Amino acid sequence: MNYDQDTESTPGGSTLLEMRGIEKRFPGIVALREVAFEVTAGEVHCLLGQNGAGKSTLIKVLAGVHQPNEGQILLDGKEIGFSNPDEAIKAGIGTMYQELDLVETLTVAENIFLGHEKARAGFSSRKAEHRAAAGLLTRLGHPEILPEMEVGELSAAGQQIVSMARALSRDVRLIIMDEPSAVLDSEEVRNLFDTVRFLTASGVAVIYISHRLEEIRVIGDRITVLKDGTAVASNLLVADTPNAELIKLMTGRSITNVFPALTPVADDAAAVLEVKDLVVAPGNEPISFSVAAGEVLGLAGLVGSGRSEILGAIYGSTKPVSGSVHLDGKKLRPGSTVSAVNAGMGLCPEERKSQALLLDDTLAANFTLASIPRYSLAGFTSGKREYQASMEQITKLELRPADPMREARTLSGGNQQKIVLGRWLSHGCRVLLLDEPTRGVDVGARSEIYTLVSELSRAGIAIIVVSSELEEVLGLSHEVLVVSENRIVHRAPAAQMSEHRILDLVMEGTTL
Amino acid sequence: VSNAPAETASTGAAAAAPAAAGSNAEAGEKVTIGFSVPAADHGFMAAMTDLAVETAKEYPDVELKVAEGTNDVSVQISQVETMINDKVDAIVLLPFDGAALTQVAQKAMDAGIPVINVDREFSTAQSSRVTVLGDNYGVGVSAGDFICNELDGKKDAKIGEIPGIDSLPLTQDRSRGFEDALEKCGLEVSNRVPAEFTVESGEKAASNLLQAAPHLDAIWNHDDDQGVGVLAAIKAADRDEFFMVGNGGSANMMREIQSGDSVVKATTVYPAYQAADGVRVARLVAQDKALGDLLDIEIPRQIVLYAAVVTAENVEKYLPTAFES
Amino acid sequence: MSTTTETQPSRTVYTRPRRSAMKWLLDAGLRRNMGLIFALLLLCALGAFTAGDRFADSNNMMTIVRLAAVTGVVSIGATFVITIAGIDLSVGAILALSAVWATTVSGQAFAESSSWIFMALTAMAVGAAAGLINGILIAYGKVVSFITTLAMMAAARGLAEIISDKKTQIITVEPFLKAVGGDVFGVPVIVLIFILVAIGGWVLLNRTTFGRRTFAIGGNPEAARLAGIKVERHTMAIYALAGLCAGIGALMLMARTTTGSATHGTGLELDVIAAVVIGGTLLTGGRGSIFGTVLGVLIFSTLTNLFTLNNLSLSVQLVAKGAIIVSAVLIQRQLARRAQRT
Amino acid sequence: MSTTTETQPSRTVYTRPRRSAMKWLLDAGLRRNMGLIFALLLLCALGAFTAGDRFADSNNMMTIVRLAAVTGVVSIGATFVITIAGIDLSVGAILALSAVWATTVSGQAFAESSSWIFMALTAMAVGAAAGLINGILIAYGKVVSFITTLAMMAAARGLAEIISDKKTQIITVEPFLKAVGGDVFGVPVIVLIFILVAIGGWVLLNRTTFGRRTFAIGGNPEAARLAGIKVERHTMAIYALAGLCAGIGALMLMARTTTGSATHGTGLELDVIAAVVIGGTLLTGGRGSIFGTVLGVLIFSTLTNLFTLNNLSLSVQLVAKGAIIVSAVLIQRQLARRAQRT
Ligand SMILES: Nc1ncnc2c1ncn2[C@@H]1O[C@H](COP(=O)(O)OP(=O)(O)OP(=O)(O)O)[C@@H](O)[C@H]1O
Ligand SMILES: Nc1ncnc2c1ncn2[C@@H]1O[C@H](COP(=O)(O)OP(=O)(O)OP(=O)(O)O)[C@@H](O)[C@H]1O
Ligand SMILES: [Mg+2]
Ligand SMILES: [Mg+2]
Repeated sequence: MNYDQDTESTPGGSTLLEMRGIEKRFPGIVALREVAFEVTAGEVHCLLGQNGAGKSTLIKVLAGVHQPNEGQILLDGKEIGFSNPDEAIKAGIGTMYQELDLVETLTVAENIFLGHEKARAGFSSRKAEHRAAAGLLTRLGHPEILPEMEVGELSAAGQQIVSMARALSRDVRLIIMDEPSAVLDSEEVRNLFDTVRFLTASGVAVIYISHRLEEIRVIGDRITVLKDGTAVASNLLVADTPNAELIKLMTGRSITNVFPALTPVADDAAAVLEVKDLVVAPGNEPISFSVAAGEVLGLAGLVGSGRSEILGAIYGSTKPVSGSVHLDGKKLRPGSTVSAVNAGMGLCPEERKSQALLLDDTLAANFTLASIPRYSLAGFTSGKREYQASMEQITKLELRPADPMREARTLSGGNQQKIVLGRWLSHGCRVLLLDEPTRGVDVGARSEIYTLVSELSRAGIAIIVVSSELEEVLGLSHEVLVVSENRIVHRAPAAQMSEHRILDLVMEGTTL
Repeated sequence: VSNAPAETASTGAAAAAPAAAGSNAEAGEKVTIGFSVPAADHGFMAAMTDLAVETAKEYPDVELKVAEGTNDVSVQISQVETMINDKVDAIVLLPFDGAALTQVAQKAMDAGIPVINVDREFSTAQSSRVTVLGDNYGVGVSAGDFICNELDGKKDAKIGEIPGIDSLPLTQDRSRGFEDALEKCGLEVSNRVPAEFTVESGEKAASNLLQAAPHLDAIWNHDDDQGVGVLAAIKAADRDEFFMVGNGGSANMMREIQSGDSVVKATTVYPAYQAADGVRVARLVAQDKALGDLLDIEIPRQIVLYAAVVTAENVEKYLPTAFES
Repeated sequence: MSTTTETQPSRTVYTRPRRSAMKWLLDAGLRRNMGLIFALLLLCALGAFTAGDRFADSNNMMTIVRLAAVTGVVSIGATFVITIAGIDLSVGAILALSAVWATTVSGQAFAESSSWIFMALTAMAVGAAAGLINGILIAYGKVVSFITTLAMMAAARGLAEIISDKKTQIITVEPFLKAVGGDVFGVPVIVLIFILVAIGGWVLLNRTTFGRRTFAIGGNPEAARLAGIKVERHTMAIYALAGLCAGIGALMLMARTTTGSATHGTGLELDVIAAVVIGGTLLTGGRGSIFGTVLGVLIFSTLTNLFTLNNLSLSVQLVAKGAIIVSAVLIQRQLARRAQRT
Repeated sequence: MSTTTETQPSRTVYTRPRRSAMKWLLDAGLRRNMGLIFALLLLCALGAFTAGDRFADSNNMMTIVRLAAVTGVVSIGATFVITIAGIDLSVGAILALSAVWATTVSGQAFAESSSWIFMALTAMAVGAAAGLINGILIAYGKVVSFITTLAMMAAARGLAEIISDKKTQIITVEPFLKAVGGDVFGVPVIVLIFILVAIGGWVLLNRTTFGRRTFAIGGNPEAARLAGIKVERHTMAIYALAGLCAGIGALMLMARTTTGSATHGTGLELDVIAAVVIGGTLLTGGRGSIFGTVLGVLIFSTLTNLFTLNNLSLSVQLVAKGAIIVSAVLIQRQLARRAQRT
């Protein structure tokens, strides 16, 4: 990736924050064990680790969300403890949580100033808030996000921007960013980095969590690596630590070849999925394309270009205006997910929490959701079969902890993503639609997923991949569709495309 | 009813004097009486319950087991079942719905426990040993007759009626009596808005009724407790072109009648001491005694209480016996 | 065909760690409902202490269960509704409508000339039909369940009054009373019906695809829809089921009271929701426990029985009831927390 | 749409399409309640058509509002509770308790010898205190609101009965009746109180920090907590507020009926929740509309008035009520959908 290289030297500021011997236990699991961690003023300290390593837990301890079972937190050398988030905020610690922490029914400005409203004698001053919110958003490069918009109407990326604005709306000395880039595209990540640099220049410390090592290279100063709840390496200098070593530290093995070689699609392969003159939303151009058995088709485009909407219309989760979708030559009922699933289609939606998971139910129940009848006899469910299927997926996807009876809610973000994939893998489909399949997934699991995709394609399954990481789209697909403003502007074999070419095509397609 | 004169017997704690009841008042063998009533969700029912409990306290030989007041027939049935299991000596039952409680009452009778049915009648007479009732049909007739009299042949008179809970048989009986009496003098009810026996519902029903009928000549209100609310509504609407007849015989209404400047001209006495009388009768039945003033050595099968009409003329006589709702 | 088998020829067999039947039982039911069981036992102890033999008497126990039966059956249906984060305020009114419909003169005449079964079937059919209307409006009309069932509550009650002319309908079909109102081996038939419905409900919710889908829809309706579950149809079916349970409740109450009346089931909706919620089913959906519901119903009916046996004033009973409900839940939470810690 | 004149292409992509500020305003207030306003107007038209002058009469209009006033005030408090996804079943019982407490003999004697204001203050204080107990149990005891307020409903009603000895307490403090029961420029004081509380409630919910946090807690309590809001304290305050509103309702009802009674407010809880929900406040929290609640209350009270003017039997009223509620909501949805399309 071509982010601007960070030329700043590592600041030798004073230690702002120190965590010592932190231990955090949840029922049945020790999430953190004797973790030591320190941040100096003005640095970007990166926290790395596999899914479930304990990164989010550590920063939640710091933000006052969780109380540690053991250990101390020192701010400016003085021991403090936060019994609730309010105290952490007051101490100057701002947090952007991994799972977006916004109130969808409130407006952008209301969310930004939630908890520290601009008010006179209890009466909120909407004008002042709107003005300040608009200022913050413009500074972040997004004047088009209006303060009076309801947050629920924003895309995930838009919500991430609002979350950022909120963190900046307070006087902070330390900002924690838990996977902020997961829902952003490269353009936007660059924007984010500009903000981070601006902050560190003024002495604010940043804790940055991400699974994308390239980003660490660009923005990070020092690195702490967590593995299974313990800090296996602390305060590594970014400049001195190669990626291979980081991966080794995180996963305990080395991963070299990220994208497995693709098996070419046979020339006579039959088209499994045919999309004919599909008009996704009123005013859109009709789109048509087909995907052959064993073919992987990538949809490339910027955030909000309409890729998810296209998937939704194909899958029937939204009803298209006109046009049709055929699977193996059979026309699907428009706007019916039942018809799509029955015909052998599966979708991993982009927002796992709200669209895919039964958070309060077991992993097993989540795995089998799409194929309940398969694990039952004459309407009666069979626990044994479910267990078998669940364990297979858990093993295959290296899910941690490997317990099918655990509640989905207690899993880390990346592991939750794997559950959704596992659901369709165990269901078995003719066509698989993957919307941001590696969002929040760690390096190790990511390469597993890539391998899986290629295996599936070899087995003759047609796959459509949507990803905001162009590298991923290019590496995974046979063919790439470039989408811009709800239109397909180009189709070409992936081998003939590059990240630059795609961005150029997107720009061309953008009506200025 | 009891051997005491009606007036004194009815006031419960205030005036009741078991001593006056001759030998029946003397403590007999100890008896346990089960008592089950609908929820005290309106003043009259509450007064009825309380008088019964007070009455029981006067007799050292009576232990009254009061079940939670309920409007759920299923719960009430279970209460009676519990009393049967509990082998009480008699049961005083004021059923939420007479017909629905008939079977379980029969079961009690079959188990040798006499049941005293109060206020709302069972569907078969054999299911109770004694039935103590207010004269609901009679109350309606009295009110109707009084209104006919007062209006004195006025044709096309507009008559309003504010009944209580409409699905109770006793309400239906009252309305039937009222209709029948009015018919005799060629009148009919022009507006009818049911309330729910509470002050609040009375006020609400009356407010709407007064809007629905811009002119009225008379109102019959089925219950003196909801009547307090009805009066409040009448005052708020500033209306006085009509007169009102109540029912129940609460002290409030009687004081209104007495004051002379109220729209309330009369009320019929629908005794709140029915249940209290039920308890007394139950005691006698359980102790195998008779009503002292009758030759009959058994307690009569049915006791229908007299529905007197209280007006400005005789209010002095009734006021001391009235219940405070 | 799962792709797993195709791409991976050798298939590992995973065996579920064996849980002894005892432990399973503990886990599935007892553990989670420990607090409730404790509360119920506490009430029983209180009963035995204050009313001695009279409480512990087997007849008395049967009385408690008999009282619980009608509310219980209706609550089983409501457990499904609440598990999908819905609410049904109309069960009491539907019960009345079913009872009245089945006991109208012509209906009874027909039942007398043919079989009493028709009376029972009528009650159940009317209940299911009313529930179905709720379901259609909620699932396809997208009217929130609170409003829909509030409207049904008014309409069904009104219709019951119209049909019965507000008169209590006395049941004259003796075979019906014998069959539903009778005993089998000393156990009242309505208690048997309760047990059957409870077991049926438990199996349906915990052991069938229907139940699995119910939990899924309650937990995350969007996820269920995207996984190809027919959310609308299922929702509709659940309200029809709740209506059916109200219909069954109607025929039990008919047998118990030997009447059909438009006042049957007044206020039942609140008792039912209270029992279900006390039983641990979340109003926000996704979690539901039939066993908990049964315990909840039993707690309330034991409470009534306790009050009847002892001689508290009516008002004090109300205050005590409030205090007991809150304490029961607080104890339940405390125990659950301790259980989690170990 | 604002276009950025920076180096990037204009990226309006983070937002879903495209609403102008004007349209937004329309949406926020009128548009959202369009269906309700429409339903109310329809009812009025029906009234004018069937009952002519008697309906359109200004006295009659005032009667409708006067009858709506008590339910209205209590519903304003309940709107806050439901906005945070809670429920309060105890408002009716709290109202009774407040009314009875304020009208006991000693209380009235004191009021008579000092000022009637004390009577009013007593009612409000009792209401707020009972609400506070609800709030503490819900916020800190973590007992679900349904159960807590169900228990309070029983306990408060029982206590009211004990205090009043189940007797209707007639208010003898004339100044009180004059002040609260009287008129100001031809407008009944209780209507004025209703208007004041409604305006106060609207301002509190939509224009203050308190209201903002209320929406936040209702929309996403976890996010609210992460933003440093003291969720527990706020929740407690909201239930106390609902109790206070019940207390105000009590003194209004005291003036209306000239009594305090333990039977006051029977069944009020359901009317209140119905009005709030019809008014567009979501039971799942996060959205609440005071204006909608006021419309909801007026719709129900107009409905009753309409039925009475037309001399309909209560049974038919019930059926019609059910049908009208569902149709109103269906119309509302239809209008909302059309509004969205344009
Ligand atoms: N509330 C909870 N209850 C029980 N277990 C929890 C809870 N929160 C986290 N865990 C467990 O703690 C461990 C660490 O989780 P955490 O969310 O910190 O991982 P993470 O490093 O942030 O992973 P990811 O990269 O996937 O976000 C996981 O095993 C997770 O299942
Ligand atoms: N349910 C919806 N209602 C209104 N607008 C929507 C909805 N879903 C998406 N949009 C808007 O439609 C456009 C396309 O969004 P879509 O989610 O399909 O884009 P995308 O390319 O998948 O980007 P992302 O990576 O953000 O998901 C965006 O402007 C988005 O805000
Ligand atoms: Mg994490
Ligand atoms: Mg997308």
